[in-house]
Amino acid sequence: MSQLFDALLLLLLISTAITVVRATDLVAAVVKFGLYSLMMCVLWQHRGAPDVAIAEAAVGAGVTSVLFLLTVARTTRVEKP
Amino acid sequence: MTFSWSQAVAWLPVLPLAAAALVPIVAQRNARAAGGFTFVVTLLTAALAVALTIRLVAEGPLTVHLGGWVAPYGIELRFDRLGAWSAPLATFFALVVPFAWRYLEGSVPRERWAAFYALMLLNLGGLIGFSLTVDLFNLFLAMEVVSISSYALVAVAGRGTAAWAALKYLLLGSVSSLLVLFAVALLFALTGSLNLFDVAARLAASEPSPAATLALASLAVAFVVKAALFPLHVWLPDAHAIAPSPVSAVLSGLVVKIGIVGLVRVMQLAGESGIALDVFSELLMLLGAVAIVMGAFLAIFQDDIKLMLAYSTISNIGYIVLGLGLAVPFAVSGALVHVFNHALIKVTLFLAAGSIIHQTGLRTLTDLRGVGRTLPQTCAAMTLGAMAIVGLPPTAGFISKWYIGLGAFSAGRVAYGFALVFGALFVFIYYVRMLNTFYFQRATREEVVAAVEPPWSMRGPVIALAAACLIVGLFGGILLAFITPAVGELLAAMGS
Amino acid sequence: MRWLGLALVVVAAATLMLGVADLPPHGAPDAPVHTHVGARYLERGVAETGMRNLVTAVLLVYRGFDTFLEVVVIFSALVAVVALPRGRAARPDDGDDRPPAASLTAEGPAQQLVSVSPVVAFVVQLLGPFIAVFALASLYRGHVSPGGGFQSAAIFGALFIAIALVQGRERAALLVPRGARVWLQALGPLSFALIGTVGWILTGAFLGYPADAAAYALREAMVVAVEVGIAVGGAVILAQLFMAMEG
Amino acid sequence: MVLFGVDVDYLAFVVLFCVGLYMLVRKSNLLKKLLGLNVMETAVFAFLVTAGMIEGADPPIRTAGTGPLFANPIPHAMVLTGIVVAVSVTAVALALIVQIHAHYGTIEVDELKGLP
Repeated sequence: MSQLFDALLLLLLISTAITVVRATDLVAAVVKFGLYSLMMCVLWQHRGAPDVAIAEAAVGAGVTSVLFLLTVARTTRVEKP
Repeated sequence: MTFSWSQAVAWLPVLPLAAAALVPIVAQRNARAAGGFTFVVTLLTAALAVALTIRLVAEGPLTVHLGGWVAPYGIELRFDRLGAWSAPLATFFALVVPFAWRYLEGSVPRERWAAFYALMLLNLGGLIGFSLTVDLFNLFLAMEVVSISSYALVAVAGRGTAAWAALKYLLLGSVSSLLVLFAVALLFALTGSLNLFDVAARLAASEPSPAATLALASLAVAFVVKAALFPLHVWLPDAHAIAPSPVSAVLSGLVVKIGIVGLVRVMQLAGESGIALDVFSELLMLLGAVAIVMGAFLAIFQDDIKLMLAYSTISNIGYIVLGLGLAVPFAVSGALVHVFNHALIKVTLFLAAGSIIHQTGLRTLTDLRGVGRTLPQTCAAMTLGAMAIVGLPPTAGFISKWYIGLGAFSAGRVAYGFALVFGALFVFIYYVRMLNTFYFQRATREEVVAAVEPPWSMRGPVIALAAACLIVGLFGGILLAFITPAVGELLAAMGS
Repeated sequence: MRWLGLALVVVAAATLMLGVADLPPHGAPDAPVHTHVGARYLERGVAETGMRNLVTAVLLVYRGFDTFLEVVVIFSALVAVVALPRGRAARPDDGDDRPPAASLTAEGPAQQLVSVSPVVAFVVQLLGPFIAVFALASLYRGHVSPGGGFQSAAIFGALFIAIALVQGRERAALLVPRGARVWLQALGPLSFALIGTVGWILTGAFLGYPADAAAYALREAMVVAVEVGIAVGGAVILAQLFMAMEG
Repeated sequence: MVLFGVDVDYLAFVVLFCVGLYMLVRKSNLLKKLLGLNVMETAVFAFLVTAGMIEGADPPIRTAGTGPLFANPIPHAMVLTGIVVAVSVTAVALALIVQIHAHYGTIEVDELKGLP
């Protein structure tokens, strides 16, 4: 069960990372990156690293994403193909 | 509490780093005071480093186990003959900071001075920490302190072009940092330890594994990027030419050397753990030789004097990497002495060039014709620096290049020996061209004719450094004698 | 050029696979990674440091110098961001027809990139105090449960950003008094340097903590000082990073 | 779990790292490049955390009712530190990107290359 959960989580992580690559709307890309970070934090919680999970949830998913969004707001929202 | 010199080693990086946090507080009252404060801190750091070097010569290496936890259970800093590099580091900063006082007035808005000085101190502290620590994760963190402050220093003078140069530097630099982190993680996963010598001993005791080789290779690649070895030099010319001159001096003379210090650490790791990196060091030598010639060749075509100096750095990094790769006593000693000599010469040249740019507002050779007559002292310093970087006998650059060349021929690598000679020829050409325009051509710009010598806070450091280029050249044997025991240890570990 | 990039990725993937294939499978308790330094920390850490959370023990006691450099790194990031000129002010009006920059916070100019729905605003206001308490608890209980100075800083920083998004940056800025900022942002490096020196005087080793039972309270006080330095310093730096980037 | 002779976790790490690397080298948009860098960093962190875990072990917090196996605390401390370093570099890079956009009006490398 635990192994299945792990494998599923890893698959989800990889597919989310790929959607970040494919998103041309930068806001969407950043939000998906935040999602990716949050899933990473679930994985780490599951791997016996609650300290790291807290920090990743607050910094990786929270602060980093907001800083990215601020930059998108001040630059451009669309990635040119 | 009993005072011990080895505990004082811990203060060497901590002093500038903690002082950096105080700079914005000092600057709140008076931006100019921040400059004075920074100068005092660099001076104190330099004094401490010199005192430690004297103890080192008298009593042997000083080691501090931070928090009292003996390695591998804690972090260890070593002030040995390689760590003594922190003494010249701090001294150069103590010369660059007063130069910056007046230089900033024209080029950096006043409200950013505090940040500039804080970044300088952070850079110094990071560089010192990097050269002292033998803990791999600590090495990574010290490198990040240096990197972040360097990225910001490139962009500190404003302009979007500077930001773009800084971002190119940042992207490549971050990949290199990430490679270091990955290599450290891999080595940790293999051995369960982070202390460099403990890791090496445990690798030596276990089965040889491709993972360990991969870790060492990615460390080497990462440091080669930081050292800007050809063809991974692309970030360097823009960043070093666009930054304000005191920053260019620090970046070109001192910061690229973390790549070299890092490569020495990789050699230590490889030597002590018995992992052979033969193919890799062959590649390094080849790239070093190519860098010598290409760097010097490209420098010939530069009209911008700072860009020319930046390409010359690429060429000189080639000398050092080639010397390390040859792995024979002459060449390695020459390379390590050249780390110091090139730092001295490049700081001299960039500060002298900065003075010229600051006084005339011009930066291309075409515009600067005849500047030798209006700024005689600064241009004399520039001439001395140019002689030294060509490697003319009584100056600082001679002995180190001579030893690297000797090493190449004694190792039977005649082709590399000739690469050195060719490189020297190109270098000679572009500095002769520079001196020719400075002294023997008629001034075409009014700014050049009207220029006056810079204020003493700028002229003093330049003249002192130029004098040092000559003095170090005359007593170059002392440096060689100082570094030889360290080279012996390094090569003994590598079994050659 | 494009093929070069793709080739790089392929080569990197192949090399990484080769290296990683050689590692022992993860999770085995007798792998070298678990039997050396980490094992000693787990075995003696509680007795040597007085902390039950060994991650905090490693961060503060065994590898305190790493954490010092860590707070220096985030301090340098703040100094670096402050050192760069504001993008918006760099070209006030030189006739370019780009739309005015969007903003994330409530009273930002013109267009808003993400509008904050009243429900979200309400939830942030409702949960704010609880998040603050959680951050405090993670600081105060950091040595016995997950958490510690840095996590607390991160939570406080995130909370600050949430408040700024909902209530506007002016009101959030009141949380970090302007006059105190230069002092607060320096707290991380300074508390380390200070406590490190105190440790040097008491134990003879820089960043050392007195280990004997008699000095228990003293050690506790030193640890709290460093933790508070990291938490307050880190949170103020994160908040300022946000404000600097926000414009 | 082992797949193609490689531990599945490490395999996932390699894939994530390469997805990030792909984004870094192939995307022209600076923000995308930076996102790629962050994905790579997270992948390395995941590798560290995984290397530090023990099957069926508790988090390295020795309170009553835990044990006897605990995860290795050192990688956790390293990753915590690494997360801070990553956000610091990201913040500096974003500030630079804002400045680049203010000066050149674009954040696409392909377009920046042609500009002075």
